[in-house]
Amino acid sequence: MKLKTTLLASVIALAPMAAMAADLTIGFSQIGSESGWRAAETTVTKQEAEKRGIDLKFADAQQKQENQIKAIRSFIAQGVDAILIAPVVATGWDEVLEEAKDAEIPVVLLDRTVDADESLYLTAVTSDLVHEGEVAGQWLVDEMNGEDCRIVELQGTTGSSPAIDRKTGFEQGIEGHDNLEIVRSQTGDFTRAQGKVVMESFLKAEGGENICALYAHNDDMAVGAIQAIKEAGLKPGEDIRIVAIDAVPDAHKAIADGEMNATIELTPNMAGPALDALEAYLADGTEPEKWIQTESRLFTADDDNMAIFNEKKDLGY
Amino acid sequence: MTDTLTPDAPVLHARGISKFFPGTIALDDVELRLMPGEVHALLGENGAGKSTLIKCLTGAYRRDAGTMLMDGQEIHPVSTADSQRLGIGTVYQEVNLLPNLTVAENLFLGRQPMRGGFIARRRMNEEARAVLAGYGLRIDPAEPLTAYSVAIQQVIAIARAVEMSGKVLILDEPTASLDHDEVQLLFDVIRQVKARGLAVVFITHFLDQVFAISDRATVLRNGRVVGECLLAEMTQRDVVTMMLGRQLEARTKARDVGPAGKTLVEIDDLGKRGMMAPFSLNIREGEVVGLAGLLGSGRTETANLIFGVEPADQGRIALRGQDISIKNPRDAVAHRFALCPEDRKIDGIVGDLSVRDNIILALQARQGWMRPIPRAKVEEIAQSYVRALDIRLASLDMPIRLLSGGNQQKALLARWLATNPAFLILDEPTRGIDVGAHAEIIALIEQLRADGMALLVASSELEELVAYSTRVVVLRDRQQVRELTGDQITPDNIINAIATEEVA
Amino acid sequence: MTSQTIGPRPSVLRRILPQLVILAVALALNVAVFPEFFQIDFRNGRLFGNLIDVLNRGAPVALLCIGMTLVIATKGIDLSVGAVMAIAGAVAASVVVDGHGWGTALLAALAAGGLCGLWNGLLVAVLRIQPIVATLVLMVAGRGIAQLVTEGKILTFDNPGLIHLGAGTVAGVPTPILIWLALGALVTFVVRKTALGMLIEAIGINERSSRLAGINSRVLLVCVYLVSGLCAALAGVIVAADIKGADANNAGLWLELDAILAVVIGGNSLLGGRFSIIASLIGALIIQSVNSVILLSGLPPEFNLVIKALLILGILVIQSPRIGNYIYLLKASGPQPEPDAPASSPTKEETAR
Amino acid sequence: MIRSTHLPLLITLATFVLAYALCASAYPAMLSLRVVANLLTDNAFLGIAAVGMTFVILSGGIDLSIGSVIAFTGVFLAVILRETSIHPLAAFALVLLLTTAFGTAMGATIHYLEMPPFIVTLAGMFLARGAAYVLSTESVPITHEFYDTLQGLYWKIDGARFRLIGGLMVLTFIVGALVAHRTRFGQNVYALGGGEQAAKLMGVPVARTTIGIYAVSGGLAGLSGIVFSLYTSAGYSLATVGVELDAIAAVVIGGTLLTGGYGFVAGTFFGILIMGLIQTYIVFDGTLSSWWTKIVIGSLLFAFILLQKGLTWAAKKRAAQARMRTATGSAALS
Repeated sequence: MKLKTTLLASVIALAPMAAMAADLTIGFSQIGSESGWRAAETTVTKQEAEKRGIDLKFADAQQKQENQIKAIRSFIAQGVDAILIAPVVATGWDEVLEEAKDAEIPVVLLDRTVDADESLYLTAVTSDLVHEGEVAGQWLVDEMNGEDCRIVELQGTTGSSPAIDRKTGFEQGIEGHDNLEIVRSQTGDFTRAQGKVVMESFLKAEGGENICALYAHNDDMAVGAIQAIKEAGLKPGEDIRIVAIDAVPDAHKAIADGEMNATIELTPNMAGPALDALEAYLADGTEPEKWIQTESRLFTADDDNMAIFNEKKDLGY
Repeated sequence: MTDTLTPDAPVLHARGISKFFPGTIALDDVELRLMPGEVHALLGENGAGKSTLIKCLTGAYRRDAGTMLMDGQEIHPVSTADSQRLGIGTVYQEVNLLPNLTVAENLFLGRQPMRGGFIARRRMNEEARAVLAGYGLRIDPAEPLTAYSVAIQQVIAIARAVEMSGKVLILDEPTASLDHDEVQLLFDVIRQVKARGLAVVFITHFLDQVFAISDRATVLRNGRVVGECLLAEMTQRDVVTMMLGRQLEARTKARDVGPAGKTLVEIDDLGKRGMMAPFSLNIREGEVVGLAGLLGSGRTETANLIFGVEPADQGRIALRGQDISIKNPRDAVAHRFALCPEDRKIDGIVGDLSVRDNIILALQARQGWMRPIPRAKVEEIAQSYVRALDIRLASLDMPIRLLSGGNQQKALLARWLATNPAFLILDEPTRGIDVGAHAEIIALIEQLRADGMALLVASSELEELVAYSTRVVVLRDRQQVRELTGDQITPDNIINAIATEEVA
Repeated sequence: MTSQTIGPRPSVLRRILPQLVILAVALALNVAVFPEFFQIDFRNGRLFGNLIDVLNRGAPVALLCIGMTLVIATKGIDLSVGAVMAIAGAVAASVVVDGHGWGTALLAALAAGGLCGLWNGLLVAVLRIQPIVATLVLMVAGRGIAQLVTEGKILTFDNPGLIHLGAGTVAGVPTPILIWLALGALVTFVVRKTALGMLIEAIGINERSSRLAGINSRVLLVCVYLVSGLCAALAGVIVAADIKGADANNAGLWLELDAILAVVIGGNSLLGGRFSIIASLIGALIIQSVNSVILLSGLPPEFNLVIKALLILGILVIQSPRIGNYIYLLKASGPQPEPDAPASSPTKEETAR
Repeated sequence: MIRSTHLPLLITLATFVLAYALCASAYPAMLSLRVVANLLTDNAFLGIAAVGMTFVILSGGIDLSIGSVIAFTGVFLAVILRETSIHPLAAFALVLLLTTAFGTAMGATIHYLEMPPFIVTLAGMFLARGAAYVLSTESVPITHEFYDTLQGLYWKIDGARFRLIGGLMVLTFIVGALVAHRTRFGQNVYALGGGEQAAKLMGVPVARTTIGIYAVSGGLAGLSGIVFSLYTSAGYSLATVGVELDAIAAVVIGGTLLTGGYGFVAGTFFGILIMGLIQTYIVFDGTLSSWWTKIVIGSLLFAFILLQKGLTWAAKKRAAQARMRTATGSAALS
């Protein structure tokens, strides 16, 4: 009898562990695969889940919020243990998060946060998009050191939150420095091709020699722009300084080649901290911080970019 | 042929109607008087201005001069809908009704019985049934229109026009695609409409039909009225003379068949399940084989099977003793077969292409795209056929859809003659074309035969078949029932063959 | 009207005049916002200038609209070209990444594009599925296939031969310009010097009649979709080569709409029939000039779409058959009648019998 | 009596039932009421827009602008509710007026300038999206208590919530079906799809009907935008990109021919449900990568088209045989 109770007790005690080891099912609603960084985030998330023995249900939303909402509702109907969302946009999550809460399924936000009551989600693992822009601006302020500089800006997709926040952040970063001026700003849709096309038009509209720096909202556009600058017979990284955000492998390579000056890392490993927090929460109810901020590290020519490139290149960027 | 006493007041009186197109005068001071309770034939060759006049009456065109009085009131219809409201209903040869709607929906489109803001469908169906019963049709009006034959569709169109308008009914070649019995069905309906006191305008190329049903006629030539007459006082010859302005030479019944040539095409048990029972047919060079039968008896199906439009699933075809395989029209063309199809608009012309391109199309298709026919050669071919067949056009560059029906038909004949065919199949070659072109095409058939070509001609006009056929094959229920040769070929015999039950 | 093999050739110039005028206006707008628009330098071994950019950046749409013109002439439409571009780019990139030469990569990409075209053609010609639905399938699935090839990454490469196709120059002229000019000329030549053009038009106007006249409409239909696929593949290779990487998710995104627009601006009817590749190519340049105005104007990007929509609407309204008829009527008040209404004019009912 | 004309509708219905049965056999949880409620709620905006698209396609046209109009509506509502103090109901009325006018303008352009709908609505698509950008590029949250009230209206059983917007969609479908089959306007739409020339000759007011159709489509896109704003409590100019293609796909899967004239509003309803089912299944499965998702959706679309093609072909063949029987019958009669 006693043995039996002990056994039972130990089984109960072990249950969360067992659940974690084998039976934990987590739904992950990813935005899509619109950029290399996004693909890397998906890869890393899957790796992290596999590492922990979690059954990850992956749903790709093809860049549509409605598909994400549908996916979350389906996760709830399916009865998963927790949900990860990389929200495509900040607004519009209250209703569905409430349903998740009703069903007692914890939700963790990845890489972007939402405009909803904090009680509706467990935690958000994100970088600070505005901060990233600020770091870029700050870098340029230091680099120019009071010299006059006409800047061109390649924005992300019009209306997307990284485009808006990184623009705001950069403007904050260079605020108060009258030597720095953004002379042209146009969307490059976060893509290499558009980045190159728009840079071409900047070079002609302003004259390549009149542009001193380029700020791109992501590395892909910067990589495209580098080619445009080269084709115009200028030296990227020297004639025109280039700073961008994301720190994808190709950006490290460009910095190593001296064609780019700086990039700010947005780590694709949002899932690691998120899953850690979730496991802790499911195991014994440990409430994590509401915001787990990832580091926005600045990389310049001073770093060993080739090494970082080799390290990152297989992550699915 | 009832006698008509001209009543005192026309229901519709159009006076001094003129219509100009850039460069041409389509109608010049035309007068048309329609009396209640009469069938009024509007006659004239293609291009005489019949269609233009009708379009002016129905508001499709704005007249450039003249007045229209409806019951003494001047009217100015600006659209077909408008003229319908004023009391002028029209039934065209084609595009009358909507194939995707039911019979009742077609009948009541735009004036459906309503209840509480919604269409009362059941009542609509009941009313449709009642209306159609009044025309002798007992059909389910909730079925799609396409469930019924063309003749029945035509009656439905007439019923719609009469119910909607109620004063004038214009029938623009309503019988063009009907066979003999269906025409009779239609005539019964026209007589009922007439009895209701409507004025019926009847346009057709079949003079027999004109005399069978019409009381009076207005004849147009070159946009002018050449005469208005009581048909009871006229002969067909008089009318044709008025229309053409010259005496049409009597059709010769050349029954002296030349020496029959060698057998060109042998068809053995060719057939397709669900479409046509297997049939056999031999055709020699210098021979015209006529295909007779009612609509739906398998005339067109026979032509389509031989030409590979529908691949046969049994039987064989041999050309000059050699078995050939025809799986599609391309194979047929490669063996120098040619087919002038029944439905010119759908199967024949390529509307937006120029007349020149239309004439050269089949020859070019046979040559393949790699070997374009040199420009000069094309011009020469097109010109020569335009001359030989007397195709009337402003320019070879004009899109063929702008030509009249008869000229389109001749251009299609030119298309096939340009390929120098050994075996020419003509499916209803004279349907819907005017008297002059009609005679020319019959003469052409005679001449092609004399030149040693083998022809297979399907037609619903028995007189015509009798005129040019050296043999006539009679079809019924998608089977061959009789073959008539030599002196056996008379309209009576053909009708007898169609009417008798047993299969030969 | 359209130039033709057969019959005396009514002036090609007259057919494309409206497009040329619109192009001139669009270029003038560019000059208005950026006076040095026409300035061309020779810099860094290549021609350098805004006009060159318009020609160069117009290359993908120009290539797409060569095939699209033929497809539309047969009364079809090809919504899949953008996705096919992505597939072709991905295939080319993965082949060079695997260490093969650029020639192999180009051939592989063309083969992939051809296969896609063949698939569309078979659906349309053999299974008789409406073109817009048939090509929707590949439009939806194609980008997925492209990502399958690249495994979701931007597949970068540094094969100079391949890069040359997108970013290189020949005698100072960017290669893409030469490619689309050459292909445009080649296809126009083939279509007009053989009977192909007429046969395609015949199919587009009345397929049944054409088939009965002995035209192998099935094979021709498959062929035009095949050509469209090949053109899309070439465009895809150029776009990938231009950025030295295959971006499966973004390459050619929504370009099918631009290509269709270019064909329509070129005065070709979506209802099939008479066509002019030259006019479509000018249409592509018009679109690129509009894009260039937007970029050069320096207005905030929020206004891009509104400006583009308004400019395009203006162009289309000017070209509308109704307005065209109106202008024609004004002109035709003289005694010289010409049966030369636009081929697209659907006013069949109103033409005298 | 089941008429041959209803066959496509029955096929769609049968496909839906079959597909649901297959999904449920793989994942029994798909039978839960939650999934049913989700299907209604999550597809509400798409369904409403698809009703408009059905009318457009029935008439032989196409409307590419609806996705953009939905986004514009959302942004417009969000901005106007943020900037002014007008009541949401008034804002709804205003935006419906605007989008209906927009549709009317497109319809008028299509009719009077004789321009192809594909191109006119493509320009409309750019214009509406552009207008949304001009209003606001950022996603604007809507925080009005009336919105909370509306969102609070649901019927909850077993954790499943049947929300107002799902009901609104069903209502729209019912009204749409009534309008299509039981009003003169609806009949005129079918008539246009059957053949514009014939319709014109039969006195169908082509101008009024064409313009009306696009007005309805614009208005329903506006309604769909309102529903979408309720669904997400926000207006976002990048929302609902490509929804027009989803709507077209739903209409096609629902058995309506893109050439016009044949189809049912009710068919579109099942088209929407089938598409929703596919998505739910993919999420339940949860192993497909981003690219495989696209490929699977494309393949399923293809499978549906093939199925429909096959059934239509079989039905046609049967009809041809029937016709042959009646033809020979009438010949015998005469």
